[in-house]
Amino acid sequence: MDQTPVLSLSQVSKAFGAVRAVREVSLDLHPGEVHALAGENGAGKSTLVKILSGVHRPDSGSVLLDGEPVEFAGPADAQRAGVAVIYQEPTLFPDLSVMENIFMGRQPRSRFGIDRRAMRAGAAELFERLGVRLDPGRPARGLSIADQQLVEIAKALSRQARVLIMDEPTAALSGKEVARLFGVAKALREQGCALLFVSHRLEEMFELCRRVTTLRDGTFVATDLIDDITPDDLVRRMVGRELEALFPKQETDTGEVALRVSRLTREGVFTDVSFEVRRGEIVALAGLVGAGRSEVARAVFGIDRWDAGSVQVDGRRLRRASPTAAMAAGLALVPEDRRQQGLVMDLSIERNIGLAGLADVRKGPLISRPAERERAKDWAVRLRLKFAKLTDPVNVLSGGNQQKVVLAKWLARRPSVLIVDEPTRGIDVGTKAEVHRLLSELAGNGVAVLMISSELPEVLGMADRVLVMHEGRLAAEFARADATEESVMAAATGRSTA
Amino acid sequence: MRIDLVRRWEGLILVLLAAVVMWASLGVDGFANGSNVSFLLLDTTEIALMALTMTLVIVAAEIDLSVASTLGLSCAVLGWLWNAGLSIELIMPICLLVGAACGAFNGLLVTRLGLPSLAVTIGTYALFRGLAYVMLGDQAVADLPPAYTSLATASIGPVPLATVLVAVLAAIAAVVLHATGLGRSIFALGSNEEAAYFAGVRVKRIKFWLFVASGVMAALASLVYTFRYASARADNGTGLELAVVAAVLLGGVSIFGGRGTLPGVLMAVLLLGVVRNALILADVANEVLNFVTGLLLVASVLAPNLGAVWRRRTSPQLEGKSA
Amino acid sequence: GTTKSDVAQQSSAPATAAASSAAANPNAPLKQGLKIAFLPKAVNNPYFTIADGGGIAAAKEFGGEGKEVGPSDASASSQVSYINTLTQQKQDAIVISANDPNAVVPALKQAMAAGIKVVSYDSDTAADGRHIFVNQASAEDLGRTEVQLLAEQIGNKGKIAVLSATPNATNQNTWIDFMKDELKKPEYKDIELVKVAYGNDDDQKSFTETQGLLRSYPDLAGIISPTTVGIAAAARYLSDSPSKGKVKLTGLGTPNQLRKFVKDGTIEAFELWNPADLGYLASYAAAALASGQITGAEGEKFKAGKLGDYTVGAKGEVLLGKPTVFNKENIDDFDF
Amino acid sequence: MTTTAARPEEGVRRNGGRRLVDRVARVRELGIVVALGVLFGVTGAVNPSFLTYDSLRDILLNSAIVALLAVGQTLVVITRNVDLSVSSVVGLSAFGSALILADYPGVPIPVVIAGCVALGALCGAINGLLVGAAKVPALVATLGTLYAFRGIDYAWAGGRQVNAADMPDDFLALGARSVLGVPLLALVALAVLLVVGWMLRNLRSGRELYAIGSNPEAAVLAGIGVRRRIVAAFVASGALAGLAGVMWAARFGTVDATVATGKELDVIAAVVVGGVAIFGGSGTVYGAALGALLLTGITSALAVLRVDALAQTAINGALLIAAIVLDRVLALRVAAALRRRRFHDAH
Ligand SMILES: Nc1ncnc2c1ncn2[C@@H]1O[C@H](COP(=O)(O)OP(=O)(O)OP(=O)(O)O)[C@@H](O)[C@H]1O
Ligand SMILES: Nc1ncnc2c1ncn2[C@@H]1O[C@H](COP(=O)(O)OP(=O)(O)OP(=O)(O)O)[C@@H](O)[C@H]1O
Ligand SMILES: [Mg+2]
Ligand SMILES: [Mg+2]
Repeated sequence: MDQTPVLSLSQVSKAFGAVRAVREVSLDLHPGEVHALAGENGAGKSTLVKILSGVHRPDSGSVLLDGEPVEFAGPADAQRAGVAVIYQEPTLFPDLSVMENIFMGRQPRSRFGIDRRAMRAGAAELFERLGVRLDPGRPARGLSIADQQLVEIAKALSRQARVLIMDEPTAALSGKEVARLFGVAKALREQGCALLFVSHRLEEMFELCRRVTTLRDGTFVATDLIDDITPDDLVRRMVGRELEALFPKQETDTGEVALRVSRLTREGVFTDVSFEVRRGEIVALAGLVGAGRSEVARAVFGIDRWDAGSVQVDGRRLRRASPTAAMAAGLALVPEDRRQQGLVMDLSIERNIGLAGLADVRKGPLISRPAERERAKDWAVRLRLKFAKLTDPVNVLSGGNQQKVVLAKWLARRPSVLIVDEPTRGIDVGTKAEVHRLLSELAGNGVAVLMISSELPEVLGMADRVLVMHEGRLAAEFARADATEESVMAAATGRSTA
Repeated sequence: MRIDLVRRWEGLILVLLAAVVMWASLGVDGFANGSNVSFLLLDTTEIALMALTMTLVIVAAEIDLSVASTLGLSCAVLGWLWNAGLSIELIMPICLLVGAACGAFNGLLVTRLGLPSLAVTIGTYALFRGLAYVMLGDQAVADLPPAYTSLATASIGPVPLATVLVAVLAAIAAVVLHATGLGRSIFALGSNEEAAYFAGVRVKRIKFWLFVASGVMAALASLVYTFRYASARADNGTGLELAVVAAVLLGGVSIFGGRGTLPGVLMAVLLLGVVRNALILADVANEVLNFVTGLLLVASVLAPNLGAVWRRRTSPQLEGKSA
Repeated sequence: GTTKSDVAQQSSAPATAAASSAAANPNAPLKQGLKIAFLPKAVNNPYFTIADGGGIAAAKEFGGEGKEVGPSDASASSQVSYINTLTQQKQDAIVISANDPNAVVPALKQAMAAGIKVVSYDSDTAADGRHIFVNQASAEDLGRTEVQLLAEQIGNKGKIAVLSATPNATNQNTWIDFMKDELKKPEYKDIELVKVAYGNDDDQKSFTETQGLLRSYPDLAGIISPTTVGIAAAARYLSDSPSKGKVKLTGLGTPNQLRKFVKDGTIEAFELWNPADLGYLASYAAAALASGQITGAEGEKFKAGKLGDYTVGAKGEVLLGKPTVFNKENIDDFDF
Repeated sequence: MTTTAARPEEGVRRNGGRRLVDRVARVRELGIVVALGVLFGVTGAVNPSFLTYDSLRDILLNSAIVALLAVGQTLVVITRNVDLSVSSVVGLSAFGSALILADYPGVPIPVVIAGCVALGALCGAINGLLVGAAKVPALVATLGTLYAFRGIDYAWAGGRQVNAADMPDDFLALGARSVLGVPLLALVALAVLLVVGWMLRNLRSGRELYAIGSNPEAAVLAGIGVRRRIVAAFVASGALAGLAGVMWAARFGTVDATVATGKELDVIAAVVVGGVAIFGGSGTVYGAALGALLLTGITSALAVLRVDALAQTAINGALLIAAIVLDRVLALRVAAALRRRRFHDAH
């Protein structure tokens, strides 16, 4: 395959202030090929994506379209050139219908303006291809992260682009949707489309891609044919060192019940959910996207009101709908949507980390700044956060590093019951191992951990027990020994009940 | 980076203030003398008082357009009760309670029903003023106790007592906003309410009390106003809300919440007061005064932004919420 | 605590506040180069533009220097800012039409303490806030003559309404009180005052209020609008409504504003003093005060240029004279 | 449950869902229509003269100008901005048109109207550039121009008042004339309303305004010319304010520099009552226009019902709050309904 690449980068660099996000990186995207982009959090993957899509202009180096240098003045230019992008963070219009989100700016037209019928049909057809069941007419507000991601994918597909760039499209998806997406991606590849695929899930890269380019700290490491390397090679390229085992959960002695949820019901969302988590135990909550896992977590933590049932922490009943009460009882929740729920983007790293524990850094009525900084620094170092200054606003951090800030915020409180909702979404392999080690260490120290995850290997590797939800109800419970990919998936899709 | 920008902004206001004061002292007859300075300070009292709480409210990403009407209602209550023969020492706390009730009404509508405060307070802007008219009608209550009316205009040297009150309350508000957990929480919830809620910030409670504080402050301002002008009327303070909001925005508080400082706001209040006073002294026509106020407002936000626009021109990037 | 009755007792003692510090010297010449500032309710109000124009012209006549300053919103607090700056500027006299008779008093007292003479015109302040009030027409005259004008037009019978400015306007309310008093007379027993509406001296509000009046009282016979803004708006509304000529309209207005409606029959007659003369007289009164000819005590006399001699009445009032009635016959003789 | 098995019944449910959503969307405006019905019904029952032709004509005339402004304001509010300067633009345009007509009687009326619309558009362009290009928050920018434009107006007027008598009768007739019994001004407002309403719903550019207001950052990524659209929205709002200014002059005849002072809050109130989200992204011009009609209707009704003048402001405020509370309660109901529907519809 030595025809000219459709789109390529030649020796591009980009700096944000003092941060040199990308340094002299080159990349070729060929038609009919899926190219993978690998690297740790903050390695510069999304920055490259944004250069390709016209969001950023490179400080030096050039973007080549069909071998000719081009300058994209903005995303509109890149789109006109046939580049479609799925960004790392969903970029939907919450007030508009799903179909309008997909076709914004390119709505089908009839003589009397926008042809809504054609638009609905178009959206339905795209959803069909992706195996998504969504009403094209419903507003995008209230869609789960996964559904948002699926709409993003539909949006990119609808452009029928020559180049399709996907920045961690699968981070929020579970196996079923990923399989569908890959089916579609492969079909596009056959049609001669050039694809760029960013992911932290190695197995996905090996399944889909032909070539992989690795970045480390903003610099180019290598481009390899995927068949020539092993996953371990790839990790070594990304991280520059050997990694410990990914799922290091050791058996620990479990103590008494720390979190007891009984017959919890929130009308129309989940029904009759009962379970316990003991000290020292990691319990995973698995299920398909939209099964209601996040909602259970939200209700337990007091974000949403529940209609019936009760939540007890260390034997004491929690008040409804009060995160403050939950926190006082020793509960912590790392939410799934870090941008909306986890972080205050305009505030600095240290203030974000300090936000959930203001009481801990107080001197009398006043906040002690040194104490606040010390605490933030401590946790930033422990989680290997990649940052320039603690006073930088978190929105300049890469996605994975933002996730670490959320973790730091809650771990700094030293909770006795920790609920983590997709804790490793968008986190690179190295850090993922770190997070897993951390969770298991916490469990070892007697913290009760409830982990919601859509990544089956993570669920199976980490959990002492696996709870599976289906359509708002607990469908099954497996001990560690009985949990297999098949049994969990069967329960999650409602094919079997335990 | 953004933090620097904010600092630069306050620097800008400070430089501007210094420049205007210099110009006025040298070039405008009658500006730089004790009684004028005293009057100038006194004249900014009500706006400064209401701007203190307005700053907190706007940092929390809300707005209270009903402050001037709350002031009016409190004046009306004062006049009405005074006519009814109550003692002034009893009336004053009642007025503060009325202010608190007005604020609580706004706060309930905003927090319990989740209504946008802009809409709610446009409604209560009419409602409170209307209630003031119902209470006091066209009466002007002027026979207020001289002990209090003279207290309101009294001063220590060139510094009016009312300014001392402002200074004390400003210090308290600044400490609360910039050095306490409550202040941190206000910034956080103003910037991302959902994330703040997830972090255990009592979003609704804080907002509710901010509105109450705003109401109480408006009532306090009404006391100063009434005694200063020795006249309690239902239309007292009409139109002040825009002046208060203008001062807060000029002070560098982001209308989207989550950003701003109290010293900046106080400097802005002073800047607007000085400009107004100096221009009137210099016999500049009123229309020019309006024009200058508007220009100042736009220019103060525009100046730091122009730099950013220039930078953006040389490298297009994602344009987020602007400062 | 301090209650209303306490204050009433205290303040009854020092009643005679402002005036008569020095004795008047009726023969003192008018000083040259007097600085006289006119402070209307709001600048950009055409009525005050005319009145203050008259005052400034008078100042020129006697070798003084007049200027008009003021807020663009008719509020007491902004007027106070201006009074204070005028005090700083050491004007010789301030001529003011008060937005709030009481709120401006503390500031005016400070001005008087600084040696500045204060004349109120058009809308008075509390008596201790000024030396002289130049009254455009006695409230009693205005109130009563307007009822008489309307009564004649409607044949002493029917429902009438008043369209006033703001509910707080002192002068308006005094006039309305006199109208009500006049209506008690036996010859007006068939006239019923059904409503006092308020147009807030806002053109559109007055317009809507007129509509409202005609809707709620379809058998309305006449409207009195003792405000220039109100009468113009009401005339505009009536002139293209079916009630034109049937519902009689009178009140206070300027000839230029209402000429069209007098000619097309919407209005039979209305009245007003000459605002330019009002400013003119106030200007002379201020000069007389500043020159020591008068102090504001009852009975003092001064000369007001082309308007002739005036005498200070009770409570420091100087009366401009009787209002002029304008109708089809004489309206073309006036241009203001 | 496999996907294929679900498909037939799914279609039915989706239809049901769609109908619910549609109905809900219409209900937002329906609420105001109901409120209008109650207002007219009650007032008419107490005082039948409220429902006479003349009275209705007056209400239409009065609301025409506010409705026009509300339409322009909606365009801006949808993009998550706000235009506080409209009242000053109306003042400027009203005085400008009156002055030209009075001092230069030879200038044809259409030219004056076009000039005022252009003047308004210019003011709008200044706002738009400040907000769209220079990134000054709209509330700050337009609060600033609110003062600045009014300042220019005052300086221009210099205390002068233009009276009906000074203006040509042809012009004043525009404010009073009716076509087929409907006042001309109301027809103009209606035409503008329908055109803008159609554009917002059926043109890509219209939909892009909603997109911008719904998520400005995503709009940039979607390749929408955000800057251009925002400027356009402000220009449109300014131009409509310019038109409203001329209409004001024609309708009221007496014009000075203070025309329409403080009207901006009325306009925003109308927009909010009309169900336009103050944070952008949703709402229709029809709602806004109905909101304007409701608010003017309330004012007229209070006058007709012989409500004490002093109580009118308070009642106005209370009704305004009642309207937004009602709207909110309705929206909450809908949200709850959507929640319950979830497992039937999507998953
Ligand atoms: N707008 C910005 N301003 C300042 N720094 C930025 C900005 N965007 C990215 N960076 C910095 O550039 C570096 C690369 O970020 P990028 O988002 O490209 O990482 P990534 O490889 O996509 O990581 P992840 O896997 O976590 O998504 C990071 O250090 C990040 O902090
Ligand atoms: N059809 C729907 N209508 C309204 N809101 C919905 C709908 N589907 C999801 N949501 C909202 O989306 C949010 C997240 O729900 P989500 O589907 O993610 O649950 P989940 O089972 O945890 O799935 P995931 O595993 O992807 O986190 C919740 O706030 C929920 O109310
Ligand atoms: Mg990334
Ligand atoms: Mg979830």
